Amino acid sequence: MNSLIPLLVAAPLAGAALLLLGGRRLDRSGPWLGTLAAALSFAFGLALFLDMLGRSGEERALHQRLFSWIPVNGFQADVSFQLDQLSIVFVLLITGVGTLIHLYSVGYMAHDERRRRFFGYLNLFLAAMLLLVLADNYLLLYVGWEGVGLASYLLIGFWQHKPSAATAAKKAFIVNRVGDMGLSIAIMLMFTEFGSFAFGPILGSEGTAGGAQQAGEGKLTAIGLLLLLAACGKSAQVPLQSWLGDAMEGPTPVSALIHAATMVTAGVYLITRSGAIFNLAPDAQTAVVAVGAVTLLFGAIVGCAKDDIKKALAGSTMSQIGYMVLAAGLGPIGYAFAIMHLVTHGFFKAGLFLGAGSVMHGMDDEVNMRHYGALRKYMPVTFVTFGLGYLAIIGFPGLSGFFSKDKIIEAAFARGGTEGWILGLCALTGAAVTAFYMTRVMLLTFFGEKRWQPDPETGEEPHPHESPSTMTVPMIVLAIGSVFAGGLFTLNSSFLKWLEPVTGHAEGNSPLQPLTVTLLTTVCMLAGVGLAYLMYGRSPVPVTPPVGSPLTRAARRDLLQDDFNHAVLVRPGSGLTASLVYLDSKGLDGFVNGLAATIGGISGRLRRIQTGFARSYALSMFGGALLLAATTLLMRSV
Amino acid sequence: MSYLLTATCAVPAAGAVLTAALPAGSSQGRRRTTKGIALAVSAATLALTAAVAAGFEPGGARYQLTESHSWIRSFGINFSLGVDGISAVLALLTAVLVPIVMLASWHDADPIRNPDGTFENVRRTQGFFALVLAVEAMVLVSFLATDIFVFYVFFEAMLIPMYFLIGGFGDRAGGPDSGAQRSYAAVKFLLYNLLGGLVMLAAVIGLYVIAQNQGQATFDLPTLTGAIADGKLVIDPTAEKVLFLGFFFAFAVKAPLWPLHTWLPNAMGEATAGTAVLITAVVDKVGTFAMLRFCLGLFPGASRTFGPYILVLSLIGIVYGALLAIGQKDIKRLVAYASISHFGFIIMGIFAFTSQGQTGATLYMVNHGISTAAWMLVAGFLISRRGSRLISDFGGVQKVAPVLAGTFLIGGLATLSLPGMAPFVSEFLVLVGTFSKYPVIGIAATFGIVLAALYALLLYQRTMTGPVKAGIEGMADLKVRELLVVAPLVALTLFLGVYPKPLTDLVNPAVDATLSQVHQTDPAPAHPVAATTGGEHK
Amino acid sequence: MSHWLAAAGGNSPSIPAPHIEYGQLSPMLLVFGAALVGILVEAFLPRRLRYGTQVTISLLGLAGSFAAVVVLAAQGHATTKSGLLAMGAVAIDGPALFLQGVILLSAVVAVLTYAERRLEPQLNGHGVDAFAAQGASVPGGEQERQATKAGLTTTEVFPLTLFAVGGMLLFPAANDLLTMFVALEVLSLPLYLLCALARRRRLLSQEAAVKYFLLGAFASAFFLFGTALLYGYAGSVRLSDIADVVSGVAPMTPALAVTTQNDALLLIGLAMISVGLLFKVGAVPFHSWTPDVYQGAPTPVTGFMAAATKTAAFGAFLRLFYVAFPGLKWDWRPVMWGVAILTMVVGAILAVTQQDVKRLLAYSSIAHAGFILTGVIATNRQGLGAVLFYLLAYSFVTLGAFAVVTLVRDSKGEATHLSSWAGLGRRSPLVAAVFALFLLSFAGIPLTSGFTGKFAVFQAAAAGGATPLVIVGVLSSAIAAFFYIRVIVLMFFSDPKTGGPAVAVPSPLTATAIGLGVLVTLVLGLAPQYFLDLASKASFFAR
Amino acid sequence: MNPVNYLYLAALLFTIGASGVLIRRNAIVLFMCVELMLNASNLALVTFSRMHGNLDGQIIAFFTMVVAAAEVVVGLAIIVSIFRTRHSASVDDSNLMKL
Repeated sequence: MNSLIPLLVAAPLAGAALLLLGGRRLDRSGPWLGTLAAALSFAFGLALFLDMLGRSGEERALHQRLFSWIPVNGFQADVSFQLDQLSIVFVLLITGVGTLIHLYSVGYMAHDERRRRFFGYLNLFLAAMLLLVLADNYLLLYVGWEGVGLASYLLIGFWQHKPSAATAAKKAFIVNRVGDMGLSIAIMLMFTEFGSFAFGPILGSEGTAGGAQQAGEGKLTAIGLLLLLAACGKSAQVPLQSWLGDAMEGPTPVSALIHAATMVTAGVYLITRSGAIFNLAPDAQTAVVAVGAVTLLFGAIVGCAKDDIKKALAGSTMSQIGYMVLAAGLGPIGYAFAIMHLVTHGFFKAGLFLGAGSVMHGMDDEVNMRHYGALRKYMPVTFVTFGLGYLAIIGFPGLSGFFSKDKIIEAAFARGGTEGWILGLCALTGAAVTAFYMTRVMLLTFFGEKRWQPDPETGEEPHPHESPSTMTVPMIVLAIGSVFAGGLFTLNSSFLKWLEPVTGHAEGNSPLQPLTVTLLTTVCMLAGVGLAYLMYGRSPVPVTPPVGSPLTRAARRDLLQDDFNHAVLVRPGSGLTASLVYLDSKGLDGFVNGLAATIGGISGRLRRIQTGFARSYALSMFGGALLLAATTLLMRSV
Repeated sequence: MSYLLTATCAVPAAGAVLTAALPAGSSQGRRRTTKGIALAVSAATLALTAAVAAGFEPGGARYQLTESHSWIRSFGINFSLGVDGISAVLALLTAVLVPIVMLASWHDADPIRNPDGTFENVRRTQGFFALVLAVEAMVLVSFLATDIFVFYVFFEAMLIPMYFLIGGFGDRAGGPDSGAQRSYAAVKFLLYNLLGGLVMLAAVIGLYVIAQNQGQATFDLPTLTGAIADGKLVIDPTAEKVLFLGFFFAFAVKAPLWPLHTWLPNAMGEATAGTAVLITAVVDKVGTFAMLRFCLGLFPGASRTFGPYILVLSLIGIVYGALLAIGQKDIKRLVAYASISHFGFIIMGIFAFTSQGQTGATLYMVNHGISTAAWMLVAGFLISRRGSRLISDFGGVQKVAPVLAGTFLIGGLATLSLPGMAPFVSEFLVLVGTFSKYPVIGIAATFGIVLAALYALLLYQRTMTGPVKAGIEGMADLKVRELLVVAPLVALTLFLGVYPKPLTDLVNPAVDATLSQVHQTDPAPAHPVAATTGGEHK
Repeated sequence: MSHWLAAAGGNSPSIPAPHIEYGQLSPMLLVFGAALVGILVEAFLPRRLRYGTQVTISLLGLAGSFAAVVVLAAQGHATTKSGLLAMGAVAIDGPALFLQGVILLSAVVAVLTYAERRLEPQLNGHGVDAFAAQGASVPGGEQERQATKAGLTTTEVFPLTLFAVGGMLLFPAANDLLTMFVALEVLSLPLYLLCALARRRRLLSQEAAVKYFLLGAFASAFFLFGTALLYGYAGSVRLSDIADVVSGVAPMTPALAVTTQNDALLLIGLAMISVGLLFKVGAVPFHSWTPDVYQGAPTPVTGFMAAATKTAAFGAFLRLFYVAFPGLKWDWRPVMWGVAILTMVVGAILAVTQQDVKRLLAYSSIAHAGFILTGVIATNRQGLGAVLFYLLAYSFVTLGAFAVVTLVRDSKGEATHLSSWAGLGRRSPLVAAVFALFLLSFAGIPLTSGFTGKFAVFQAAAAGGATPLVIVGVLSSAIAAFFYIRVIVLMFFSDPKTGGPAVAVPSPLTATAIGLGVLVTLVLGLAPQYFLDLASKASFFAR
Repeated sequence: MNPVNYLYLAALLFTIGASGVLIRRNAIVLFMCVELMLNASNLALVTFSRMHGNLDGQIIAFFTMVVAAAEVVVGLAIIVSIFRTRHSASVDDSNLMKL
């Protein structure tokens, strides 16, 4: 079976190559080719999964070394894969959701003339993401890591003729690069510490201790913090969160696949994968939970204020990933829950985005929720699937989100002490806010009066309609996942046990009973829903947003993150650049030119000695003779 | 004694003479003959270079295929050639890039048609292609020479054809004063490099005199480095430092290292794109190559002494070049500043004194050559279509010329060292190699990767995306010839990003030898573990 | 009177007939002989036959002389059989023969450019050369007009040149100060006249001549006074005798005991003799005549003067310092250091702002004098060989460069202002390329003769412990490169001026001269071994 | 009489000659000053000849006279021709070429 692992990556990679190099001949068949490649990869993943199920816990991890990538003395980087219980979860999520979204895109992008390229990029993304989760060392992971960044860049900026899309794409890439810096320094640190950056030797596997156990805590903390920086970039965690909202400039399937279900969760994968390091670096773990807690609130608050449906969902994504990061920061007790939430979130958030896409599709690409309303009548399938996703995300009892989020909140309390209480309360508050903003989205979009606005150019009002089946089928599948996945995973703790060989297991010591936590969560959720209903459900929603409180206004501006970045980084940066340009031309170059000018000047002055008068020449000779004689004499006397 | 290396250098040299002597004329047929012959010569050179690389045994002697012909006996100068792994890959880079540059510059040197239909300067074509071949020959000798004097002579002499290439052939996209700008750039290039070379000349002479006084009146590099290593040749530490600085100054100008870089943006900005590629991808590499081969081997003590300072300069270069690139308004100058940043990485890798750093630096030379060639040549196609180098004159190109835009993006991504592309491998090696000895400098240099993303993507965004600007409508996409230029570069970028082993196998032994010359070893990891999991399924 | 008798010694005053080795002096004798024949030709041959006859005689004389040099060298007179001739007045040794060879070859090339008659517009169906129709006529006067109309030419330039060449051959071979002085005058006096004989711009030409003459005479006076002082110190003008006295190996006489007490005689004498020689080589601060004379003289003469005079003068310089004053090394070296540094730097810097090609080349020759001086200062055998080689390389580049200058003309004759050279590379790529090659050789770019020479000289200087000089040399080379490159920029990268000068097509004479220059420049750059060997073998002075 | 006094005289004459070259404008006078310098040298030579008791110095003096005569021929030819052109023998008038 090992040989199937490279094929997981190869299938979409070949698809991407084919689509991007194939030329116009493939314009028509391209979307289906791309979907096929994704489906093929999913099939391989499924086969590997079934194979893995057939083996006992210790023998489930597979390794496949392809070739030596960068062989340099003392530095061994291989193209080598590792498929274990954690990876396979991701593989299935990526290829599964990926295939669905490919399928959805066939309908969604049907009228885009550059759709062949779109599918090429999507396939490229799948390949990179699979490489990320299948790599058996950090450097190869880094390749996938940046590869998904590239795919994200290409897809966010897919509509390049829109300056906003191009800017957003660039911003995403560059912010991610800051995180990547963390990852690359972390790898360097690992190399100097361990002489390796492969998972096995550093992290240890299945009971065997890795290098991490021998290293000092300081180094491990440093590595942990650097990995956290990387995770922050990729997973849009504070302080590198600013790109995610803008990333919604990309086509909606992209938002669903990359900026909700898969790529943005790579940070969680990284932290979970590096659990062995974090477990030994409590300070780093504290940082992780802090980032998670802050982000989950940050994203939630932003999500409350946005009128753009995708941006609201983006805030929500940020917030949900905050939950995951928080869980991952809690250590062995939280890893499995983080991943579980990641998977369920993959289902419902992808479903929600696809639903949003479907709405936009029906509403002539309108994204402002204040111009929606009453869509439940026009788009029933979308309404139902979106609604199920909604219930799942707010943690409605029995649906996926209920199980996964509940566990995280419980684990947060279980951290113990003041810290535990703070984290727990944050998570609880988050749950309430989640319920609030999601209800708001739901109400603004599907309920109330219709507030459709005519197109400013053509003057036509949109005619909402249900989307074609290529789009609705994926939504339905994802909705099913949103409903049942959580319960399935929790049943008999199957998910926990599955991951245990990778993540380890720990029992927490929660100050609250699990049931208490569940009750509290539900109450919070209901409170959020209720508040939202009070604000948006009972009275008609104004088409133009009210001014709002300072907090609302700040939240609309993403809590001033861009203003902050602009003031702290961009403006001084461009000032620095401009002054350096000046310095280069006037300073360094000026020095060089000045030197030339000085020589020219001296030459011009010195020339005047050459007066043209024979007698002055004679004088200089006479003087020279005197000087010569005098120095010769002087030399002797000295 | 094999004559393969001599042949490798002689073929382009003879080709240059032949091309220059071809009959001139304004007819297209004559021009095509000239270009065809020049291209054939460069292809033959590529074949010879490939034979050299294939004939090189990585496990064998340090210098292979060596040959030595007496040249100037009075000074113990032999025309000695020899190839080691580092020079093999760089010779290969040169031989690969020259035909590509020729193909890219196919029409850049056509005679200028006057308004009245007559042609001015009908020898332009012959001149351009002969000069390119001359540069190739001289660069190859510089890479292959194992005699310091021979190296010096060709290191200096190549300035002249380069100078005429820069000054004589502009890209027709400059303003009304482009002629003046161009000759300014050419003169600046020449004087800067000549000054560096003359300082080196003093050092070369100094070294010779010291060696002569100790009975080693030779310029033979292996002999001298051997004698230095064995203690048969003892250079007083102060003298060693001075000589090192003399050599290093020349190479730092050529490379170019901050703050000696200011000639490069002018030269690359005013020259044709093909010439700019020759400058940055080929000729400048002689500088970094020479640091590795001459500075370290001949002056190990001084290299160690100055290493940290040079690291700081290279770090400044990395950040400075990148920041300046961000601030540029001119596409070609932007690429030039990006190159300055990259040269910072190369020099950093060399003076970090680790095998990762130096292997990385060597690979970096190759990869930077390939990727910058791709980026710059596509930029050249773009510029020649619009007749302007100003970034602000472009916008929305991807809409009208998607393939051009796509290849330009690939070039940019390679420049920002995207993993999976060749430059990543080398950049990471340099960073890791530096970090393992100088963590602070390594971390600071890592900022360069963020800045690289900024300049590369900003350029792409400003030129290619957004609404189609006036003057861009109807811009033609890449033609077949242009695709032929870009395709091998892109293919190499990707291939060497995924499978650089053929190069590392060549380079590793040479780097080992270089490191042992400076008495440096890699720092051992604090808690070593097995390097790889390496396991198949149990 | 009593002294006279005492010196004659004994009471049978018989003057011994001096022994003269005619065979070994034949190079000089042949040239002087040819010159005399030339004079007779001027006196007796009808005007129309003179040109052809003179050119033939000159070339034959020079070629014969060169052959004699080669034969002498082949017989080993440069190495094993080197020695003194003519009662010790003349030395025949490596440096002498080598430099005589260089001077003769330069002279051949120069005569070729003298004989060029295709560049000037024809008069009366006759081609005319670069020299005044009648040197004595007043510029712009009636007499000149008539002379021009009559198609007169000054064929006297050939014998004059031969006399100068004879002096030049003697100058580096002179083994006593008197012979040296005489040789100096013999080479100088015809040159003063030649400078005055330009066909165009005669005012400048005459001015050049008068300046050259007055300053040259002034310098000669210094030389002579220096000779007198040295004679006073050592009691002899023979170089080896002076050296013996300086080093104290000479038998002490009562008179010597008095004069050698006073080192001022020696040192001031040395300084004054140096003035005379430094004037001839054009070293700062005795250089000021160079630009004016180079500019004003007819260009073929300038080329000849720049190449051959410098060679001869450096030959004499070397002999003086290596044979007569090796014992005074520690006295003259510091002073010469200063002169060399000044010469290199001032020459290079002043050239930067020049606007006239000939003046530019003049300043360049000053800078080169500085570079050669660094080789002289090395005071080792390598230095000697290096200087010999440098002179060979420099001569041909200079001749070639000035020959090219004669080609670029407008209606007023040679267009020497730099601005008129703009765009030459587009109009006549070949001529521009050749000139560029010469300039690059001047600049010392590798693979040209200039580089090999510079390398040899600097290497010798470094080996001789003059490393700072090498560094100054290297830096002034960089400055020098600036103005050579400026000319190249002008030729190749500037747009041609409308109505600017055109390149005249020369006869095979000038073409040969230029071709020889190119050939030597390339051969000495690419494969200099043979000539380095030659110079190295030749680098030994007979005493 | 102490021969050194002749030397002082010679040096004085030489200096006078050199100063004359520097001071006088007329080319002929200037040239005469050069001759004076040559003759100062002759005086010195003859003096030294006497001091050393050999004839070399005297012989050199003869040579010098011949050379000086030759110089006069050439010099006067040049000066006369320039005088005919410019109607002036002032060397300061000849400065077309400078800088």
